[in-house]
Amino acid sequence: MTDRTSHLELDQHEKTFLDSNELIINMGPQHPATHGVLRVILKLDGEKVLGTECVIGYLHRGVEKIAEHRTYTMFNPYVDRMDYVAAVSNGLGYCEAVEKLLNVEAPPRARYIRVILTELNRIASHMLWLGTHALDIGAITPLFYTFRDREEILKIFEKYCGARLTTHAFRIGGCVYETYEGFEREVKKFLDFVTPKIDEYEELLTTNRIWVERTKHVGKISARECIALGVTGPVLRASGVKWDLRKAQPYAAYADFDFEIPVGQNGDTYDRYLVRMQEMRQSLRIIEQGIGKIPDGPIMAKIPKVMKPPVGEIYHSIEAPKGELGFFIVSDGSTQPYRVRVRPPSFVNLQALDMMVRGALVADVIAVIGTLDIVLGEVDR
Amino acid sequence: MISRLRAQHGSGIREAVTYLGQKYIVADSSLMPELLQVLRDQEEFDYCVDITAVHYPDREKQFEVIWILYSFPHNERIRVKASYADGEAVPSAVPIWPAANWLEREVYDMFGTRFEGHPDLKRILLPDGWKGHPLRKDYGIIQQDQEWVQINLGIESGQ
Amino acid sequence: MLDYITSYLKSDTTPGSAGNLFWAFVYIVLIFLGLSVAVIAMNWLERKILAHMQVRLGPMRVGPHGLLQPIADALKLLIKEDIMPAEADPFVFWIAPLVVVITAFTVFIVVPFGPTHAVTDMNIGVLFMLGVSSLSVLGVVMAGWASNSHYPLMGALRSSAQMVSYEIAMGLAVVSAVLMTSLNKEGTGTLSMIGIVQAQQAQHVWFVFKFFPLGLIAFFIFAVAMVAETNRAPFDLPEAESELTAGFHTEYSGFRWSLFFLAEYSAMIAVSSIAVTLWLGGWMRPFPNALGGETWDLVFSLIPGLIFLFLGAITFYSTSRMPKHPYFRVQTLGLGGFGAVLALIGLLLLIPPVRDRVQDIFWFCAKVAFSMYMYIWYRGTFPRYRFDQLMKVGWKVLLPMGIGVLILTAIAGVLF
Amino acid sequence: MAPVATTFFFYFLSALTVLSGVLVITRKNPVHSALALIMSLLGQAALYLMLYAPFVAGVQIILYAGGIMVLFLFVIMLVNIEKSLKEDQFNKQWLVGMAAAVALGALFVFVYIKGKGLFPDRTIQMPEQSNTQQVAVLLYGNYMFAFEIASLLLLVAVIGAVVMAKKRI
Repeated sequence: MTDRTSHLELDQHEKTFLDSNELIINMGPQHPATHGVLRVILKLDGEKVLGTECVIGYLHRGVEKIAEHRTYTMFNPYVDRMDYVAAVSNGLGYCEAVEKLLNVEAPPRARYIRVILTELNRIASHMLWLGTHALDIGAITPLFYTFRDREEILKIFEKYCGARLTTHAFRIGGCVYETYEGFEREVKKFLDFVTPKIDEYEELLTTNRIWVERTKHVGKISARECIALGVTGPVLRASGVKWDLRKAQPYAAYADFDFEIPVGQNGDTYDRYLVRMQEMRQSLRIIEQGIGKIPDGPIMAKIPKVMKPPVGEIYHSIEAPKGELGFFIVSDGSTQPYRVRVRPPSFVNLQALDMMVRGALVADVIAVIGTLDIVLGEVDR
Repeated sequence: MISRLRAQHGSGIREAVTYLGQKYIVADSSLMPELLQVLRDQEEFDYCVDITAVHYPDREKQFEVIWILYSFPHNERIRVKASYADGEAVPSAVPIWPAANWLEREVYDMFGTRFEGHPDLKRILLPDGWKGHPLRKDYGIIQQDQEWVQINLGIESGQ
Repeated sequence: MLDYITSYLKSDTTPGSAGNLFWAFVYIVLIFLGLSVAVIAMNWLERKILAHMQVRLGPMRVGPHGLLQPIADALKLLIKEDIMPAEADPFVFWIAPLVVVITAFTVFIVVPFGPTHAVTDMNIGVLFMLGVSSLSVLGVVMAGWASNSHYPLMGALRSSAQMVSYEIAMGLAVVSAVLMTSLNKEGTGTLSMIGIVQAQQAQHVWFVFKFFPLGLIAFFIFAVAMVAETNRAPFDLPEAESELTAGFHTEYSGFRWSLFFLAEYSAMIAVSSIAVTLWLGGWMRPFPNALGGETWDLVFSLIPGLIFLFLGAITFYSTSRMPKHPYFRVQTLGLGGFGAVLALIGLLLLIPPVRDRVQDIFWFCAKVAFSMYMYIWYRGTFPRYRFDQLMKVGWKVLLPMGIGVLILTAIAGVLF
Repeated sequence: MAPVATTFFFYFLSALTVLSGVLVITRKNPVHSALALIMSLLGQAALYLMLYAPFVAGVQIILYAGGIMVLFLFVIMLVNIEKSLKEDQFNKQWLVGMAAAVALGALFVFVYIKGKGLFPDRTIQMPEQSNTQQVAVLLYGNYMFAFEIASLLLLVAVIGAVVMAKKRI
């Protein structure tokens, strides 16, 4: 009996002496690497992560509530404020959803313009992701390179619709602006400009030993886990699922384009990086094709001045740079939507954070937050 | 597929319609966890895209909860709808799709529908102590929890 | 008194060895001033070079091409409010930056800028430098602990673990270089900094090329370890801003923070000068073997002056291209004055007596400057290591390599 | 090289060493104690320098002040300071402590009274070679065997540490 108790005491003594205590660290909402106002509560054992809890909602603006009190047209600019680094994609998703509800289709020229601008926006979004992700991991130079090159895309947007970030480029029924004089020439010039730049980023990082060590086998997630957690976009593709809404359920004019879906194998941070780099190249391909065969014709379908969609509901989703961006709209036949639900890719993808960082180190949490490519405006809406 | 489901669940499937090329099923609320389980296991809807709700204050069962599902093998989307009264518990889909976790929390946050069997049902976007569920139709657009704002932010009102 | 002062000029030892306190004091003041200027210049250069690597301009507003930016920053730091956290340990919080700065400056006592240009020549010179620079980790730990906050504490833990680990690999590399000094007829090696350079002079080789590639590997180990010792990218985990905001000096502000800044840069210069002394031939001019002889000696001794004249010419050229607008008058005058100063220094360096005394210092500083440039280059290119990877590199790569190089050097020394 | 103000420096450094030694045991905060210990060790290093043993001084700084004390601080920082502040500083073994102190004091007094007679009377030989080489010759020549035994002992300690740490995984 005495032996037993002394053993117990010894065990306890050892535990307090050798094991450091669990430490709870609060990362964010003001932290340089949480990309906005994400707050992550980390439970640590030394530097090892035992568990996380995300606290979100610091940027909640009630977008869905606002939608119920605005007409369909009035709500259009609001969607740009969700994923503000990929505003064009948001606009595309919303406009197409309402068009479907109205049962009209945008004319071919408008659809082509939409594809070109959306793909430019995808490149811009991936560039911003690359810069900030690399900065989190400690490489400061890519940030400046990507911001310099993203500027060229923003210039094209500015010339097209007057805004750089929250573009509001599309309207329900098509596009409101005709392409400007020299649009095609400038986009082509941009393609020639940016292709070597993407090679330049890859030169800096892809074979960089430290980059590889920091990203390989970090934040691994398998295809099964991705699907179970509803993770979409490049994260899903990096796990080996060849699924892209542009191919699976083509919208806009994507059915006319020839491009590949890059996939990874391991589902780690490095593969996600490679997938996104490849996606940028594929987007360049799409833009090149689109510029080559952009048809003539009207850019706006015939839609009523006062939009009153018939009673009914619609779910329409597009492949945003972050994943599946869905709009679920319920109409009660009035000028205002009865309910608008946004299915934000960042929100659902962020859910996987806890699974991906368990057992990793604090530095990996930063890498994984970066690789999930979340935008808090979209997470919180 | 619908006929298979009808055969299994009989009159529980009230409606199975295609509107604008999109399928949806209106099901009886009593069928709920089993129907979702069947959809995942037998019909291979392995991806839970979204869970949301719509508030119809005039109906007897005010809340229509909508599950949007997608099947990777069949490249097919389906919406499942069921109505619940205020205060009635909705069975949680977390055991079926882990993705439902945050989505259900958001529905709870915005509508106040409880999800039974959810591992950690609490507010997600609004602060924990907030009163009211903003996406209900009786919640005004500039309404806010004045008490919470005063206590936590120390200001009279944001509006 | 005057005799006491002038008597030293005829001797050919360091003031410390000659026991001449006056000149030792003069050297200390000169080194202190030179180091402060070097840190300020490094501040500007790093921002400028990094900016140009990243397709930006860097500081451009204060003075021509932002030349006065570091001075403006220093003034800003001096007049900034000095904040001490309420829960901090006041005494330790106060003394920590002092410890870091004092250790960073003390090591320069033994740095040989030339055969006689050092405050003193200790016969344990290298040991002294390693020992004193290892004390700076105490200041870091004290700063992190005294702040009484999570991030600084974690930063301090990381940096102390990192510095202690890399010191070992560093020491092994140093020992292999010291071993090379003993390869003369008498078999007497030395730890004295001046002695090490003289040994390279006597053996007609920079130690980095000795027993190729052994010297190169040892130099490589030291070059990696010295970056880790000074907490610079890619080993800047203690102050990784994306993880720990600013590491051990998160809670420091104003003047105290600037002391850490000063210490970091002078520590970088200090370890670079150890590397230069041990492997890159210290104050020796390049190509002592291939391009030997009186003529080449003369040519190389003219280079410092010519470089300064060249820099002055560039500055004058830029001055002539400044916009001719009244707004830019002050800037144009400043740039012109800077060019004039550079040209004057260049002319001064061409006078034979000055030339002979100063060219050693020039070559030494040029080599250190190259090493500092590498620091900036690393920072622009590399991502940051993770903590476990950092430890792995230290213990599983550098340490075995160091032991191997040491053993092989010893064998090679016996055989050849 | 003429020694400068030797007596003054000797007393100054000794006072520094002893005072910081006293601070080590009187400070309540363990971190302050550790810092005082570092001060004391540095004073000792300076005293070695005065004894013309620069190598030993350098090693003292590198190993004790730079290496071991950092690990000391490392461990102390992880300990809950507030708890240790409340604990009793001196434990109840004052009898043993007194005995030890008296014995040590008696030794000092004995040496002081007997004075020079205890040590062989000869002038200090200034070494021709540098100090480092002398240490090396002694360690790797005369006392080779003892040196190797010591290194073996350290190896055992290293293995012991590894075994203890390994248990956690």
